[in-house]
Amino acid sequence: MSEIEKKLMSSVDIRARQIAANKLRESFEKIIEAIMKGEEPVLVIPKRTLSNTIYDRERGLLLLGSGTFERSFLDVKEARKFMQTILMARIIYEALVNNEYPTIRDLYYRGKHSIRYRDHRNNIVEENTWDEQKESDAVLRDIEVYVNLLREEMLILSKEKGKVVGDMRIKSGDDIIDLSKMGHGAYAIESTPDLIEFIDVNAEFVLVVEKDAVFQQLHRAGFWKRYKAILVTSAGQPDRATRRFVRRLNEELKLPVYILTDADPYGWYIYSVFRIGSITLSYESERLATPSAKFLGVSMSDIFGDKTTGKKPYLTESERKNFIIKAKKTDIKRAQELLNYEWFKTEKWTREINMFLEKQSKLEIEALTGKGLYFLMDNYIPTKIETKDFIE
Amino acid sequence: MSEIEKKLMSSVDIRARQIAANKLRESFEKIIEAIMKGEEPVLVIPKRTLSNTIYDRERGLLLLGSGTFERSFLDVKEARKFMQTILMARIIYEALVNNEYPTIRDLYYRGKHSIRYRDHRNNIVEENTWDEQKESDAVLRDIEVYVNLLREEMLILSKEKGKVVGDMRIKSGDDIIDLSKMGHGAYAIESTPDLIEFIDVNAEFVLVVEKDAVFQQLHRAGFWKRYKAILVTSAGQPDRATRRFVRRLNEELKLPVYILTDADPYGWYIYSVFRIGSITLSYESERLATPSAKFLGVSMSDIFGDKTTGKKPYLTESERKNFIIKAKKTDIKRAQELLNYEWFKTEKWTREINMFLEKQSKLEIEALTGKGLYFLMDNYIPTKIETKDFIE
Amino acid sequence: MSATAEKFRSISPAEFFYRNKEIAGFANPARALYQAVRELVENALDATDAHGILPNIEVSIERDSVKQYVYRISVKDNGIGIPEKYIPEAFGKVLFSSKYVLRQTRGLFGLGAKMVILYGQMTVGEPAEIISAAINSRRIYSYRIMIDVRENKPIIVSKGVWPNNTGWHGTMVKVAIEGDWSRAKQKILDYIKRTAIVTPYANIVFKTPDGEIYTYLRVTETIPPPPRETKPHPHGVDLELIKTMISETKAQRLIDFISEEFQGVGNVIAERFLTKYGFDPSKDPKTLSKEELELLVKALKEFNEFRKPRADHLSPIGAELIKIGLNSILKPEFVDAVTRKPVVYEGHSIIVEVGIAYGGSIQPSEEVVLLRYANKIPLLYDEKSDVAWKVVSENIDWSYYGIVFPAPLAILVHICGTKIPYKGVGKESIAEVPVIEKEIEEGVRQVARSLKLYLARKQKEEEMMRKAVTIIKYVPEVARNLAVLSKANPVRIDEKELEMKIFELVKHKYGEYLNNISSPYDIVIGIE
Amino acid sequence: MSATAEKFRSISPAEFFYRNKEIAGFANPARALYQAVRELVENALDATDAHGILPNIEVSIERDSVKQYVYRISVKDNGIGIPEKYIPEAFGKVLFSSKYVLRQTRGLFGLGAKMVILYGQMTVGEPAEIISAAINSRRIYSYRIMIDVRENKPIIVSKGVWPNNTGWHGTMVKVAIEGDWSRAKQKILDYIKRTAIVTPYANIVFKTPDGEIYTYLRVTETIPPPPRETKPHPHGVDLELIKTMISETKAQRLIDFISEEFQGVGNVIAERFLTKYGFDPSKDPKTLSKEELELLVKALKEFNEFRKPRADHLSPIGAELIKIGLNSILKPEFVDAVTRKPVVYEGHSIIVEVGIAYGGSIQPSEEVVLLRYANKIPLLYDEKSDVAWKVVSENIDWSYYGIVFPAPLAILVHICGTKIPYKGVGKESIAEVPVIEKEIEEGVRQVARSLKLYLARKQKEEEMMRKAVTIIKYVPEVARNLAVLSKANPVRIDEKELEMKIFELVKHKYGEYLNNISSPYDIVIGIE
Repeated sequence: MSEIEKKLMSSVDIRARQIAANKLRESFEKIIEAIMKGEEPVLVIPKRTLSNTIYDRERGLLLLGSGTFERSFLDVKEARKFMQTILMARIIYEALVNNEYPTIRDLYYRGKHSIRYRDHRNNIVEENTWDEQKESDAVLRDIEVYVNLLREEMLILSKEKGKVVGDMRIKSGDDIIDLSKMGHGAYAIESTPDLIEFIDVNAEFVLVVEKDAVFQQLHRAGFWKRYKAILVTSAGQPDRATRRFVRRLNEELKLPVYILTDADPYGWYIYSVFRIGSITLSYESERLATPSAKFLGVSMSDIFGDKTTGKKPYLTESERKNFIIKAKKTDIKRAQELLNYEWFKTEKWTREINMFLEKQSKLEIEALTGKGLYFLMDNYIPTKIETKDFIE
Repeated sequence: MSEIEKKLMSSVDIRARQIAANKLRESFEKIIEAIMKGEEPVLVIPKRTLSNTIYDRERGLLLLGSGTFERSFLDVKEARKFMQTILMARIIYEALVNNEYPTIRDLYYRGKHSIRYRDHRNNIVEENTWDEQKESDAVLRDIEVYVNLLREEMLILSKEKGKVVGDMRIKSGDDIIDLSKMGHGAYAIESTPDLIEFIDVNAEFVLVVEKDAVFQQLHRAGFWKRYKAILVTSAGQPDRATRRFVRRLNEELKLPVYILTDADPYGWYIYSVFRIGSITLSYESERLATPSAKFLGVSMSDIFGDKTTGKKPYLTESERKNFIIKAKKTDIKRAQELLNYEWFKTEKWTREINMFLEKQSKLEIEALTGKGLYFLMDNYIPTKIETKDFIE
Repeated sequence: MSATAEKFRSISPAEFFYRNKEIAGFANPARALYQAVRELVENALDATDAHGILPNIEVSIERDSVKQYVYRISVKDNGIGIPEKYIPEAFGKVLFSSKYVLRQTRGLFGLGAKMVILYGQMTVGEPAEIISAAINSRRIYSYRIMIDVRENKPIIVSKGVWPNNTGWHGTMVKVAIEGDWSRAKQKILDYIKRTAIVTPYANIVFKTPDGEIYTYLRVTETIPPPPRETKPHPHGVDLELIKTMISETKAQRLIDFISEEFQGVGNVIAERFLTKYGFDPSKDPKTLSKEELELLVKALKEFNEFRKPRADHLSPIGAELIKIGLNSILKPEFVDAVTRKPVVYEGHSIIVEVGIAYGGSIQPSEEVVLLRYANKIPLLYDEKSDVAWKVVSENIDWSYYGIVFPAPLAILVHICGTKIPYKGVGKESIAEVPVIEKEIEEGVRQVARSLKLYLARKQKEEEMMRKAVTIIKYVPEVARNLAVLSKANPVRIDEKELEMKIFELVKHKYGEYLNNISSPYDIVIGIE
Repeated sequence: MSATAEKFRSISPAEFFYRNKEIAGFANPARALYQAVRELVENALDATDAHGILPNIEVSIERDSVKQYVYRISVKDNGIGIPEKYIPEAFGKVLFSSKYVLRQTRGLFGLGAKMVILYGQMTVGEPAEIISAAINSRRIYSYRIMIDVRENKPIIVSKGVWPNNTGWHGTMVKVAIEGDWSRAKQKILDYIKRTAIVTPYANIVFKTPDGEIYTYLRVTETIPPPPRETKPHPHGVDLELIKTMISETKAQRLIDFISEEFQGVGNVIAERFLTKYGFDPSKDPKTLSKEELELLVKALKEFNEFRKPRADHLSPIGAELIKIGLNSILKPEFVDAVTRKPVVYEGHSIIVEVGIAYGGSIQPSEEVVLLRYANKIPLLYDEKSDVAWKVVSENIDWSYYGIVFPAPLAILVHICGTKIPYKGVGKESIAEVPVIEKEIEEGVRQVARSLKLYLARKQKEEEMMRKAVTIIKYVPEVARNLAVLSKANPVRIDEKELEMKIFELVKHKYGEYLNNISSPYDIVIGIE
């Protein structure tokens, strides 16, 4: 590492690199030993399947079970994956040693090259070590669980879209940033939010908005000042850093977290990702999920009311008619899948999803700002929070 | 306007609302007058077509010509569009009067309702005022040129993805923000960058990176500190605010702007949007375009070298083989279209595009970070700028 | 090498068809039942309308109460009847018929009734029963006959005679055969229905084995002119025909032979013809050498000054009757038909008729519904190999005529002539003879153009009304929004007033098509 | 009402077919040329292989130098010849033939040669020339004949006799007809080629009007056993046939009639049969009543203890010959064939044979290449309406047999029997008779299974090698990366050593298939 590089880099990063590189090398040492002893080289990797995912009801977290699978180089079906796993391990190891911050796309490019060989019919064939990024992404996930290190711990960066504003000060790198002094703009959350230090905060809750444009309207109209909120947007499907940042706001600052999404299975899924994480990536859940996050809306009963509870809808008959979008087949299918998830098996969620399946209708948050920005800001959101009209 | 609303809102906004509302109302007054006099109601709107777009070579800008078209309510082909235009004008007018910050999606929802009528075969039919947002977006653009106000001037917000870091202080709203103190995070640019005030700056150029992940890597590795740069990302296709922000950095602070994108027609198109704007939205160009922006790379000659100039490629034979992606038909088509654009009719661009058409290959920036982050940061970018190896 | 001697012998035509019943359409019980009904109904129609009699046809099929595979078919007509002396041979001798003359009849091979009886004899073994009285006959004759297959001659099992007190004339045939009603039903019902389409002047009653009765009542008394016998036309004779004609003619000079024995040839034309080709007009035709005969045939085919063949020996249905038939059975929205000029195919005149029916009760379908007829016989099998199918499905680009499938379109094609180029003895499809293909195509184009015009006219009227509605439906919406934009104006303008003013403008432009519309709310029901 | 009297008359079979030449396949000059070649070649083959003679057939078509539409077809065989007294009628009288016995021959209708001569007479008018010598005949006879159409009898134009010094036997027929070689050429060449496939024991030489000569030489001396005459089998007789048999039998007791006149019935079986159905065995069959006859027919069809029909009167090609034929003409990678057990169709035995050929020189195609034969005759027209087409295109799911189209697959289907259910007189397609459909399907499945096994075996061997390669190709890549990961270890491990160790492991597992591979670089060419 040159002196200039050292100056530009924080000492935390340097320490993290050493730990990760050592752990990686040790994990693959046993494969080399097996080969030298003439034994079959086998990677024993924790299973990332649904059946090996455990929902820890108490902590509200998805955890990886104790199940493992074996990836042997001598197994025809696994040989290619074995090769890719070793290749990926080597690339990450080299990046750590060379002080780089690769993205997953970089890893893909670094590993992609082609093998020319003679096939069983004697034709000359070219095969790429991997063709598409989803192949390299899959072995990266295998390495995360095999080595038991998250990608951030291996200094792998990703594209980040999350933004935040609110009455709060944080320290990132060597800088102290006042999130209440962002003007009309906002603070874009970094890739490694664990390195953020919370200095002080003056807020009562966190509101996470799925859509960036709604975030901007609320920010511009002064929502966070008026209601003492930390306002976050994930700008769509939340990335890992936004999830980790929200989790830390909740866990360390004890702020309740409310999530506002479209009223459709995709919106619920975004909520579910914040709260639980993805089933196939359950190994991340322990650090990225916010188990106590609440689904503020838009809920089906906000649209249609609920006769059993006597709740009145927020929309008139004719607003419903114009704003509602007919559910697609994929929506219906996803909703039916959600019904099978443990954490959706509560009374409120079952009622919500079944109402969707019955009405086969969905709604965007913009339908509410369409109705009026101040309706959303001063009526809908405060009423929902005050009357605890949310789903957990 | 309530006292609280006033408190939360800046006085600039209030002034802008009044100007816009008056201009809107006046523009449609003549239609009402015509009707009351028994004359055919006709909107005379500047044409947004290619043929009415003029490339001002001197200023390097796309400008709307003097051509107009007539949208008469009594013309069967135009009746629906006429109705939609009036409808959209009313919605924007009401939003201005009611102190709202609608997004274009909000406008869509606010105007969407259905008309039930009996058709010529006596069937009862329902028709929506508009079905899809692209319809309401189109009439919004008509109104922008008809009233001669950009959407931002009518306080319409949009989703914003642009981020910035660098040694620079700005004022937005009532806050002063130090863009060199963003830690590992970044400043997310607001929707109305015209309201930003530049306080002071200590930088020599602006580097705009198409991809967010590359932006993060360069930021993290300290690129802007080391090379005295303002680092901006558009995170893909640039939005209006990012374009306007970059334009102001260039125009007001006299900083040269370099754009770094993928080496493909889509990347060139992103550069073209920064530099010129889109043909069909030429009316924006006058304020959003940065005519002196330079295409830093990745260029075809960076990949393949150039025998005519003796330039050596930045990639080895085998790197090319693995990193290059075969161009798709749509790429080829887009490249051929670009050849027709006035501002691409320079020697360097013609050579660049023809080299692409010959090689039928494209490359992502990640191929360079894949090769090594410090190669990109300390070799590729500085060399390109120093040797003026860019295209204008 | 085990070369064995061969035994040679001759077989009768009856035995030939007995051994090869499939080629006459009697391949299996279902097909045989259909074929039998067809042969007998066609004979019945030939005995009536071909002689100017308005047909009354009764068809009945009964299932034997014990032997479920046995069906008794009976077909009764009010035709000219059969002279007593011919009855046994007409039904008991294969290749004996009244149809071996140059005249258009439905049956042409003279095989039909005999094949039914032969098949019945093979499968059930009961004699066929024939009751007939010729016109003005004082007696009604009844025969029960079978066929001696070896000798090809009738066996008369019994015979009866009654006085004809009511002046009845006609024929009734009753035959028992092995059949399969459930599999033949649809085809037989189709056959009867399609027959009714081209004989709207007939009463047809059909009793099925299930006890249902289908009745098609006469809807017109017009009957096409009956066909007449004719002489061959010079175009398309062959060497063998010329030899036969010469051997039978009474003419002693070539010029008389040419002008008397052929259709469309007068004395002047005959002379010009013979001179042109260097024949001696006074030569005795019976003395022509082989070479001269060959030359004569070639010349007759080539010479283009003969008159076109007359059509008076043919009996087309006629465009009017086709339209009546299509209207009464298909109940379409539009119908048209055309009878083409006669053309010559191998020395025989042929007339093609084409009908078209569109919309109304016709169900839209992916393909043209094709109703094929030859000499008024509906053709139901082998549709796809028929020349008419080729024309409607390949030669014609329907989109040119404004038709986009699925469409409710039926095309009727009728070919009549003394000689029809069937593809097989089953008489189910017409071969792709160029001259016929061209006639059908021209005919279809003619009626299709007529449909195109009709559709275009109808469309124009709708179009104007559509345009007006397109504008009026937006009037309240436009008025409402403009009213909001005018709110801040010094003089606020009322929404209703604006609405009225705008509507006046539209009325001014599309006035003539808006009779019943006096307010935008005659069009707009609600805005929600 | 203009009721006209009808004229009745009888026509001869010759006149019937003269009037209806289309139904015998003589629809136009191109088709007629093809049909004529076929009819004459089939007669030639019937005169040779059906009698155990290895055929030498010479076919020639010449174009007339003046009249371009006239073709002279000549077919010469080395068959048994025709006894002198039968020559005129065999070629000059329709429905006169040696083929009206229960024996499988190619021609069955006895129409072929006569239709050729009739068509020639209509279109060209030259007499046909026949030269023939029967086996052991001391003389060779030559006739030039025409046909009297009205009377259906031969006209002998001239006659010649020569001494037969060389002991030649056989027949040569030469006819002039109107034809169209350019449009018929492809079909005729196809016909000859397909004939050669099923007669690999024949020499066939064909001279075209263009002067080309196609020669198919004999590739085997094996000839299928010639067909023999036979009696009818009790299953599937009809009432008419029983009556004829009774009228002709010499048996005076029912038991003798049953056991002597039928195939597959001995005395014991006959008695058990008659007892079971309550017939008196000693009753004179000629005294049976109508009802008893009906009962007898039903019983004969129903009784299931008769022996299965013998196949010895049929002459299947035989699986071996089919394989030889397919191999020699198509040159495939795989071939198999099967001759099915005989079945009964309407009292006649039928044998189905199926051959399969795959790969090699066969071009992959979207559909099965279907080679259809009936009594060794190739069928070329109307393929899509043939029962064999239905079987290969609808009934069989080829993917089950591992065939995915486009595939290089040919299926040969041969049906032989004394009676073939053709769809038309043109003898171009076989009707969908269930028993035949089933036989074809079973046959196709049998040979398809055989192909499936072949393909599976071939695949297995490839599979093991494929697996080994799948692993070995990654060995250098894996070794290289592991070496990097071991860099920081106390003992650094060499890349080449790792590579060798890993390869040893793979060799241990797939050793037997890796004879020629001693290093990963026998597989891996490069990593770039």
